[in-house]
Order: sequence, then C-alpha cells, then structure tokens
Amino acid sequence: MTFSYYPGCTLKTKGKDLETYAIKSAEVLGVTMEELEDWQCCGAVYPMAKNEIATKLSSVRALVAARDKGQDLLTLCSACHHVIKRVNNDMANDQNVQLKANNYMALDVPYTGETTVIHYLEMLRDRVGFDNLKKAVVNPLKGVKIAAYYGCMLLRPSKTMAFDDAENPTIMEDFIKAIGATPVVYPYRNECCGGYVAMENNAYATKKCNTICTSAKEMGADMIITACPLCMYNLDANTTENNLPVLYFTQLLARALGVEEDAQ
Amino acid sequence: MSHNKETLREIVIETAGINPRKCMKCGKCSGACPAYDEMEYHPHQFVSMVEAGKIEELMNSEAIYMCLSCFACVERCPRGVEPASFIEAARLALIRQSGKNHLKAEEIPAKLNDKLPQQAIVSAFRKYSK
Amino acid sequence: MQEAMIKRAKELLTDGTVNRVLGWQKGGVAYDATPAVFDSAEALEQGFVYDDFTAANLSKYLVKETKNEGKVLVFLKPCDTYSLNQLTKEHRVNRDNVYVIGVGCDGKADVEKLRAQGMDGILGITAEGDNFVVETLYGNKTVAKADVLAERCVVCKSRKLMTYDEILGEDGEVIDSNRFDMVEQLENMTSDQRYAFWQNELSRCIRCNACRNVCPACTCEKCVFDNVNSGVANTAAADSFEEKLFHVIRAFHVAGRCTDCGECSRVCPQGIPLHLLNRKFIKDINELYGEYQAGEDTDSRGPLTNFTYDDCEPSIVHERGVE
Amino acid sequence: MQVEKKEFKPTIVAFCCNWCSYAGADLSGTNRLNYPANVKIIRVPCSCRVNPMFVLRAFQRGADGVIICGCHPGDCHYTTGNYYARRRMTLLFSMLDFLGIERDRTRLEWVSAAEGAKFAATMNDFVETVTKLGENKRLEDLRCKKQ
Amino acid sequence: MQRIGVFVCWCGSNIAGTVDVHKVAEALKSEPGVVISTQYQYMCSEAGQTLIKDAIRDHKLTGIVVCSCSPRMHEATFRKTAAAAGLNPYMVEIANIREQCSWIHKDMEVGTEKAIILGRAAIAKVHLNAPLVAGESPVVKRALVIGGGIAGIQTALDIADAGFPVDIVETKPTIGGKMAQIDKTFPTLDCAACILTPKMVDAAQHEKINIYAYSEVAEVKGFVGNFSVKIKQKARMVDTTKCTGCGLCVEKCPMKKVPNEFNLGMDKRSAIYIPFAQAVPKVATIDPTACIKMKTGKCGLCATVCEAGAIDYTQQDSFIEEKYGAIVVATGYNPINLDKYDEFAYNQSPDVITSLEFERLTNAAGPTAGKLLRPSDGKHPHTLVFVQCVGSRCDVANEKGKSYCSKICCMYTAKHAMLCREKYPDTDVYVFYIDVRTPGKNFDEFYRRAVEEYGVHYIKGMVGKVAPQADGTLLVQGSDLIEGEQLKIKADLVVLAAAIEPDKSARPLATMLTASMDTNDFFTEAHPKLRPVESPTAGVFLSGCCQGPKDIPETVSQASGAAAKVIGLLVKDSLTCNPCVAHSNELMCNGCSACEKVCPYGAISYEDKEFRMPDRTTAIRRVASVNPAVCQGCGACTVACPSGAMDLNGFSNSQIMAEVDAICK
Repeated sequence: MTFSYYPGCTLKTKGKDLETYAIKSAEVLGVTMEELEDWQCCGAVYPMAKNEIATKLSSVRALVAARDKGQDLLTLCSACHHVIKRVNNDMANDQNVQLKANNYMALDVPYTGETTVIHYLEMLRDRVGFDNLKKAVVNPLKGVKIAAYYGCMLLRPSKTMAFDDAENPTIMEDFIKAIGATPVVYPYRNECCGGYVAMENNAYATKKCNTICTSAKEMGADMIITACPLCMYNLDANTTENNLPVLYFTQLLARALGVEEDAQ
Repeated sequence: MSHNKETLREIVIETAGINPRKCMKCGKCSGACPAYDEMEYHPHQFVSMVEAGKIEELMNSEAIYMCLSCFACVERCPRGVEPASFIEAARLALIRQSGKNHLKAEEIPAKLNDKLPQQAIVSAFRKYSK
Repeated sequence: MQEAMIKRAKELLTDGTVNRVLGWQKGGVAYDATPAVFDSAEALEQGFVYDDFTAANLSKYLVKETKNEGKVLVFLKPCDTYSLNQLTKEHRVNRDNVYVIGVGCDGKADVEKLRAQGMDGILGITAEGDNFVVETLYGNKTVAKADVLAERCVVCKSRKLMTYDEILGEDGEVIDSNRFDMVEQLENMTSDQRYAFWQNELSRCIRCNACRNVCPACTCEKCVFDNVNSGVANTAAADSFEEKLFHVIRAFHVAGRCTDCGECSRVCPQGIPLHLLNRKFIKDINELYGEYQAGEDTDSRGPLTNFTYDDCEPSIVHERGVE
Repeated sequence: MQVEKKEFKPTIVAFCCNWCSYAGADLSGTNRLNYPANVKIIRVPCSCRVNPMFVLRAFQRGADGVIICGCHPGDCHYTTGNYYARRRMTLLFSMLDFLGIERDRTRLEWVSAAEGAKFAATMNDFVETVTKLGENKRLEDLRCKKQ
Repeated sequence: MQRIGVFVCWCGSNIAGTVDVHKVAEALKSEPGVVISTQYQYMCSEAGQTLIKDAIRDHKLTGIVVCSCSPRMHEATFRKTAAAAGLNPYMVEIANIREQCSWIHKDMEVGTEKAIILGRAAIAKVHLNAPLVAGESPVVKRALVIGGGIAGIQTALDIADAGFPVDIVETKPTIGGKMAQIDKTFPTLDCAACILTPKMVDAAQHEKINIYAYSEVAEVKGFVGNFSVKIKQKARMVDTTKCTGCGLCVEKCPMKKVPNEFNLGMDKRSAIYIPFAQAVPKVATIDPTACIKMKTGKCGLCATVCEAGAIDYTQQDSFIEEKYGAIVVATGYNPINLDKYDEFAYNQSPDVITSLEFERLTNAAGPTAGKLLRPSDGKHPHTLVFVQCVGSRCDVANEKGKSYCSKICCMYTAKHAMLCREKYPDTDVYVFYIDVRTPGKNFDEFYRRAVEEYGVHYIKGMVGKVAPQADGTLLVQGSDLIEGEQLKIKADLVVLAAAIEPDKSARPLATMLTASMDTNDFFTEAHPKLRPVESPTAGVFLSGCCQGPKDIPETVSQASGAAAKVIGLLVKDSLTCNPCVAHSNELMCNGCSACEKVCPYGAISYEDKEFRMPDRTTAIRRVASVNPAVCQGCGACTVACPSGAMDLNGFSNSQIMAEVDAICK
C-alpha cells in the first residue's frame, strides 16, 4: 500500500514526533508513505471566505501532485487534513473556486477534486483495518486508560470531512482498543481546546484546556492522545488543572508495534 | 453613510456565501459555542447583526478575535447558516483594509516560546493578517 | 469464416434446432450482399455469403421472420445484437424463436469509399489479407481495407456481442470510441453554420424511405407517416408538414431506442449523414440523464420512459454550446 | 391603403396543462394582467400530452415561438406527467438548436394555478424575445435549399 | 361533415367591452361546417341556454362552439345544455374569449381579431370531436384500512357503522398504534388507554370489521371501486383461533431478555409475548429471532404449557386475496432516529431519552410502573431538561433533520413538563424552545398553565451540547436568548422532542397504490384545502399522520372525514368514468410497452390477440389495452407511443393539430 504523503510545516519541526512514529509504524504495517516533492505549507487555516482563491492554491498543488502520481493523498496533521480536504471539496463542488484555481494554475489537465484525501487514522481504519492492526500489535498497552482528544479539525464540518460521527466519534477509541488499551469516553473530546488563541491569549486557552483535561481525568483517563500538534502543545503547555500526559497517537502506535525505540 | 453600510453588508454576505435570512433564531449556535463567555457579540447575534447591516459594530468588536473557528456552530446549525463564516467575513472586512491587521509581524517574537508549533504562527497570520 | 458459418448452419438445420437461416446472399454486383432466408443446405451452399460487404443488420428482419413457424437461425454482428436486444425489450421479436450465432466483426467496407479512391467500373473484389484486390473495367487495383472501412465502423462503439446462443470467431470489447466527435463539431459551430449544414444535407432528401425501411427501430405496424389520422401523413403535397420534418420526427421517434447501428446513413442514396441526428439524441441523453446504450439489455427503462425528480430543465439548451 | 411597413407581430402558440397553467392563464385574465394578443393558448390535460410533433407542426405552419406550460415539478395533477414532458422537451429543444433553429423560439415554463402574474410576465417576456428574433423561416426552409 | 353552431357570449360588457361580438359571430359564420353563428348577452343564462338548445334542434347541429368564459367555468354547464337538447355532451367546445382574451386586451380591434382566431381553433377541433359515452364500473362494497392506530380504528368504525364491511391490516401483533403507548393526552389530560382501549374493543367486536393483525399489504391491483389486494399474514407460530390470551406461555418462556419494543427497549419481554394487557387481538406471538425453539429446535416449553394447543412452530406466512372498493391509508408516524444528534448525547447516556420514551416512563403500565425513574440508575431525577424541535424545522439541505414542524411536540412537552411538576413538586423542569406553537382549542391556555401554575421554566433558546458527567449528571449547555447568556444546567434527565416522520412502510405502499407522496414521504392530498382526506389517486383516502403531522383530535377528525368519503363511494352501485381517456388502436399497436412504462395509474395492460391480416393469414400480436375506469386521461402514453396507436379521447392528435393549424394560419 503506497500513498502520497503530505507532512505539513509543523511535522518537520516542532511536531517531528508525530511523523517519525507514523512512518516507522507504517512500515511495520506494510504502508509506504511517499512524501510529495516540493510541498508547500497548506496555510494551517481553511479560508472560509467564498472569495479566497490564492490561499487555497498550495493545497491544490498537493492534490494535483498526488493525482498525477495516481495515489491517494495521506495526511497526518489534523490542520493539514482539514484544509486539504475542504479545498478538495471546493475543487469538486464550488464552480467558482474550481474555475479560478484552474485558470490560475494553468494545468495540463484541469483539476476537479479527483484525489482522495485520507487521514492516517482513516488509513488505519479503512485500508489496514483495526483488526489487522490488532494482529500486528506485539506490545499491547494493557490496562492503560486513554482519553482520545479529537478536537475540531478532523470532525467538523462533518458534511465535508466525513471522518466520523462529529458528535459521537469512535475511530480513536477503536484505535485505542486495537492497540490493547482501554478508551475513556468523555464529553469534551470534540470540543475546541482554543488552539488558535494559544499564542495571544493564554488565559483563555487555559480555560478551554482545563475543561478538557478535568473532564478526561474525572472519567478516569491516564493520558490523552491527539493527532494535532497545536492541540498537543496547547493541552500540554496551557493546562493548569488536572494535567494529564498528552501524546501523539502515533507514538502509542509505535509503542504497541514495538518500534517506539527505533523511531528515536 | 447608509450606502456604505449597505455595501459593507453586501460584502460580508458575499464573502460568507450564506444567506443570513435562513436563520430561524433558535440560538443553537450560541448554545453550542465554547467561546460564548469571551465574546461581546455571540454567534446568533453575528447572523442577525449582519442581516441588520450592523457590520461596523462587529468589525470594531473584540468578539471577532474570540471565535475559535471550531465550527461547532456550523456543525449544529439546523438551517445551514454557519455563523463562523459571518465572523470570518466580518474579520476579513476589517483586516483586508490596509493597516488593519490584527497581528503584526513585529509583535510575533515576543509571543514565541520554544515549544510553540509553526502551525500556531502560520494560522495566526492567516486568520489575523492580510 | 463464411465456410464455418455455412457448416454450422447446416448442422443446425440437420439436427432440427432451426428450420431456416437468415443471412446474406450475393447480390448482382460484387459489393452488394442482401439479406436472405435459406431453408436448405443446398440453398446455403449456393447463395450464402459472408464477407467485408455483408453490412446489413439482420435484426429487423426477425420481426417478420419470427412470426413464422419454427426457430430461425440468424447471424448477427456485434452492433446487430444491440438491435435484437432492443427489439426483444419492445416485444417485437420473440427471442425464444431465434437462434443467434454471434459473429465477430472487424468492420465492413464502404463501396462509396472505394469509389472515392477512383475505382469505377468495379467488376469484382477479392480480399487478400489486409487488402482488397479490386477488379475493374480498367484493370486490377489494390487498396488497404482500413482505407475503405465504413465510417460507422471507423468509430465503432462496440465489438462485444450483447446476445447470442453461440459465437463463431472471437467476441470483442465495448470500445471507448469517438463516435460523437462529428456531433460535437456541429455543436461547436454557430447556429447559422449548423443551419446551413443541415439545410444543405436535408434538402437532398428524395423521400425514398430507405432509412425508415432499414431502421431496426422503425418496425411500427403502421408508420405514422403512412397513417392519415396521425396528422403527419401527407405524401402528396411537397411542402407538407411531413416532408419538411420527416427526419426530425423520425429521429425523435427512435430517440432513446436507437442503438446507433448506422444503417440509416448506410442505405441513404443521397449520402445524408442521418445518423448524426440520432447520435445527437444519444449524446444528449448520455450527458443529461446518464450513460445509456439502447440494446445493452432487454429490461431497463429507456431514457424517455423514465425520469428523475431533479432532471435538468430544457433551458439547459441555452447553457450549452455556441449560440 | 397602408403603406408603412407593418410592425412584426409573432405568432405564439402556448400549450397549457388544464390543471395548473391553463388556470394560471385564466387567473392572469381575472386579475386583468396584460400580455400580447399574439399568444394563443391550446388547452391540453397535462404537459405530458404535448407531442413534440405538435411543436414542430406549429413551427411548420408559421408559428414564430412555441411555449409549453405545466404544473411545477412535484405538483403534477397526474403525479409524473411533467417529468416526462421535461425530458421530451429538453431533447426536442436541443435537437432544434442542433438543426440551427434559434433556441429562443422554444420554452418550457412551470406555472401554477396561483401564478397569474407569472403567466403574464412569462408571456410578455417570451413575446419580446421572439419579436426580436423576427419571423421564423428556418424550420420551414429546412429542406428548401436550391440545389 | 359536421353541422356546427357557434354561440358568442357578451358576458355583459366583460367580453363585449373589448371584443366586437357581432363581428366575431359574423366572421365565424363563414368557417367550414358552421350552419349558424350568433351572439347573446349571457349564454350561460336560462335564456342563453334555451337559445343553444333551440339551435341544436332547429339546425340539426352535430357540434357546438361556445365563445365565452373559461371552460373551467362553464364547460360543464354547456355540456349539460347540449345533452338536454339531445346532443352528445362531448360535442361541445369552448373558445375562451374572456379570461384569455377580453380581460387581458384593451384594444377592441386586437381583442376581436384574437377572439375570431380562438373561435376558429375551437371550430377546427369540434370538427374532429366524436361523441363519447361515459362508461360505468361497479363498486365492490368493502373497504380496506391500512394501519390500525387511532386513525385506522376510527375510520374503520365509522365505515362499519354505516353498514359496509371493513378490513384493517396492521403490521404489529396488535392494533392500537402510538396512542396505546401514550400516557395522558393534551390538553384534557385524560388517560390515553382509557379512551383508546374501548375503541379497540369496539373494532374487534364489530360484526362488519375484520382485523388482520401482524399482517402487511403485499400487492395492490385494480382501481377505484375495484381494488384487488393481496395481504400477507405473517406467521405468529400461534393459532389465533385457539389462543385464549391467558399468558401462561409468556410467563413460562425461558427467553426473557428480548428488548421490549412496546416500551421502546427500556425493559425486556419474553420470546413469546403479548405486547400489552389490552392488546387486540389478545393472542400471543412468537418472535422467531429470539425463540430458542425456533433457533435451536430445543425448548418447546410454551407448547407444553399451552392448554389450548395453540402453539404451532411450523406455521408459515400465508396470503389472502380480497376485493375492495376503497382503500384508506393510515400508516402513521414514528419519531426519527436520533443517532445523528449526539450533541445531545442520546447514544452516550441512557438518561437522555425521547419524548415517547418519557411517555412509557410515566405510564403506569410502563417499565417503571409509572414512577419517574432515571433509566441509568433507577433514581428519582430532580432536574429535567426538555429540548424541543430536535430534528424538526431544519433546512431542506440538512441531511439529519426534517424541514417541517412536527406540530405535536410543543403540546406534549408542555404536558410532560406539567405532569412532572404536578406529580413531583421537588423537580426543576426546564424547557428549551425556539417558538411555542399552540394553535388549537385550549392549547395555549394549557401551555400557560404549565408556566404560570406549575412553574415550568421556559427558556427561549436551544441546547447546544449535553455533556454526561463523571457523577452521572448531564451538563446541559444552552443559550438563553432573552437573558443573553449561555446556561449550564446540571440535569438528571434530558428529554428530546424528536421530529416525527412517516412510517417506513408508507413509501412502498404508495408505490403499490400509485398514490403520490411529497419529498418527506407524507402522502399528498388531492387538494390541500378542499380535498384534504383524499389522495389524487381515485379510491385511495388518507387518515392521520401519513398525510402530515397531527395530534389525536385532528387525526380522529380526518379519520372520520376519510370514512365519510369512503361511505360516499361505497353507497354507489357503480361509478361514472371520465370518457376522455386514452385508447389504443390495436391495428397499429406494436405492443412495445412504452405506454405502459409511463402510465402513472397502471391502466395499460397487454394481451395477445389474433388478427386477420390483409393477406388472409392470421397473426397473433401483443397489443395494449387501456382500462377506461383506471385511466385518468393525462396523455403521457400518447406521446410515448411511437406508432401513434395510442390516442386520447377529447384531446386527440388530430384535434390538437387542427387547433395548431387554425391558430397558425
């Protein structure tokens, strides 16, 4: 199984761990992640305004590159996944964006949203299969109670993201079960951590983070996992009450697959 | 002035790409919003104020920087109104004017720490500057 | 191939599977083969022919032929099998009364193209590999088969047999053909250019009815053009309604049912590209209502006896093509 | 004796379904909403009763424009008739366009029994459009090219 | 050649004001076949009609054209006039020179010219008219009611009381429907069971009513007055003629862990069960998916204990065919599935329930014997939050919800809130609402009582999130739009007023009945104002929520209305058919089935017919034939027919073309 892989800015710097563990684990699972050449930053924020075109072009380039390789486009960072998937949806359904972006890029073959954008977690669920993942686990994380933190980007708006039930997702809980640990369901796993204001307004972000961590802890969690570098940073740095260890889900994956050390 | 007000209203509605008249004023957006207590105007008010043409009030309100863009209001709105899109449109109406950037490059270094991910800086620029 | 066909036909006649054979027989000239019914081994030996000029679609003849006693053997080329399916769907042919031998087809030759290559006074034609050796009043000439392939075969849509009881030769595949190119060319013209094109073509029509008589979709018990009560039959007055719009009405009557076999254009003595009218309907149907190939099956609903709630409005005509 | 050139008044045939559009036309009369006298209405039970042959016949006999009006999709008195009409007319109009007949000479509109104003407005607009196109010679001359 | 009379009406000055009626009459006089052309002030008046009648007799007219108002106005009048004078009523054509001429034109010359052309077109048409005779079809004096809820029961009782036999087909093991699950009814608060069960018993005991419970409609053929319906009786594995409903089998059944659908899964039932104590028919049913005997072949305890010997594990589905003159649809509603609304945590906490579940929780015969207890821990809840409009009033593009208002939720929520406060004064009850809609007799008063006398907290706003807490409470986060704040209420129980939708069986049933539905799968009425209990398909009537959301009194009204319409149909011995129907010319028919495919009524069938051919041979051909009693005369088939064999009486190809020619001349 080979995918075009889009890493995004953070995974090459502060979010390295998310990527290293992911690539190492993918190898174990027989998945090859071919990093796109010359990828550009997706911008980290999906431009909601109907009249924004230029800010969507870097995503289109990544989508076109994957299409030209005849591969699905694999993402890992929640924000990149969100931006690229929504831009892809625009390219398929918004005639204005489609027309202007194609005019601007002057491609040999116009792009109309043909590429499938797939998040690493979706890849585990839909391509590898959690049952197969379970079989590949050599180091089941027995007894560890893990709270999945989904955040906003992967789930909403569900009509476009089509990732999971936005109000009652199960993909990360199923992942946790597959690696042998016990999922802890808590109500704020899909509520915003305040990532966007983390830089400007710590106090505000702290309120949000505390709600999430407190809720997870009250429900009995030992740790929190996430797929987003910004959530990771925010929950880690800005929580002041009921702190819990926050890890990338890929690190636990690597741990369960017995390749955590190799990745370091 | 009234012409200006009307034009602004049109710009915001066009940018958001949403008809504010679809709103049935149920308030579910404001029931869902995790930033409610931080905001001067709340999601449902954004919709009704855009409809009423009170764009300048929104542009001048700190509320436009308090929205977390978490899309909870978008997800849960029964009428497909997307209050977050109006907030973004009001913000853009402001920062697209020259010199109205909310975040200026020179302010950045002071806000950095060694753990802060790139994503935070990139997104802040995207959201708050042009 | 011809030998194999005769051999198999004889066997089926002998073992009583069928009591007659619908095929082609040699006509007066070398390039002319006409549909014929053979009821004995002798008749087959004498007259049955299958070569590069046996172009006629035999499906239509089954409408009449299946009304008679016993089973009839018919040889069908891939495009003819589409017609048979469509006729079966419309209950015009009782499939149970037919034994179909599907024959592979690499396309048929068009004598007009031979003539266009300067071959007049044709006396005989022999196929030799990829070439024809043409015996003419002015001596023998050789021409590549590919150069005289009938237009409809150049843009052949399918070499796959849709229905058969057995196959002689090889079954082919549905082809991603460019048969709509000419329609598209016309669509891209201006309205004036298109009008000029059609006025030029249709003005040549002599109303010989050959197109209607050969068309496998035109099997009506009584054609509207022959029915005084239909409001369109009026063969006397030259400027009558029917005269003007014969081809348009006919095209609409077969819309959604036409399998694009191309017989209409093949038999037109005036060389009018009538198939373009049918293809325009097929192209529109494909684009507006989803791909549909008449004769692909025997039970689906045709596009004109079907609809969806969100079909496009006719105003879409304004949004497409060139004014 | 009239000497000045007569203003072109197109002949328009309107096929209206009995249940919605014909009633809509009646309503525009009841409300005294004007539309040009060029429009002559033929009552049919349903838009699906309109045979493409009728449209062609009208053009051939000298009509300059033909409009078909039916119930809005979903409102057909016979449940599904207008859906068939929509497909038939779409293909017919496209064919006429393909033959080089001006596409503005044909139209299909959904007019409900309550839409008297829409009926009048539609007819006014259609007459104006067809008037601009001038006399319809094309269908009549389709087979009249001098060889 | 026809002998045609033309009659131009002045309609006072309505026509004569802008149309020179004398000139019109004069001009039409010279049309071919016209033997008399005259005008009169009011053709529809007694004197005007006499004028027409006299002319028909005096001039031996074979057809008449009346130039007057719209045929939608007086076509029927003039047809009767013609018939009175011995002329076939279908030899009348109307030229609409009022609504479509005089009233829209101001210029006399323009109006007159157009009126003449319209007259000519009518004359051209009437030349081709043929006398038509309306056929008759007999009426089977028996009605079918599909659905055995309060709507179906009421309809059946009313029809039966008028003396006609009625069959009720109910898919569940018992009749009673949703009303049987409801505790109290608004706004009177009388007990639902107390008013429903007597009606169920009445239906069961009525000599004219036959109940097919645990049955479904499998096939519908035929047409108004003469439907033929195949009913599937699902195998109960219990002989209903022997079962006494003693309940011993239910008691002894070892499989007791089946979610009880009557209590919406909030408690368990046994594999053999009687849905509730007042079930009609009160007989047991074996659930084959749960029964140990059915699944493994072992057990058979119920058969052992049954003294009546009613248990029969070999029972198969059986089919009954019956003829009916009329069919009433009463398939009812269901609350929508709330899986897509987990912001309210319906799937995450057992203490988030639907309003119908709340009904069972407060019902004395429910899983808690009427005590209001939390499903999670069986404790008494102190704070309750009701959320209205869950899945109602959504944008049409919204994939989760319904675009319509479900209509009954405001009132039942007020009822729930009020009853809760009345029975348990220690509770705090909050209702989040978008609007409170209470149109109905004593409805608003009822709602006001809930607020004013019972102290229910009504909050204008909507809940955005329900967060189940570690301590078992539910943190309800919602907006209070009046106060301008976001509330966070720690609740013990959250009740969702889920939108209601038509029962899933309605869509396939509509297809069988060729009855139309709207985009929400509610049946469409023949006219939204004037024929609200009839389907556009003749002989099919609508009762209850299958046509749109409604409460019990409205449902019962509609049920009786539908019954009245059915009775009006069944008292007739035969029905007059519309003669303007399609017919197929067998000599031209190809038998291709195109017409059959587009016919919305299933009026066309095929037969193999023997024909003498011109060459004196015979041939058997497949030809279409139209059932004139079923055909409604839309004409879809006439255009689908490639050979023109199919034509429509009154609107034939040649008639319409004649009109076209006359107009374009």
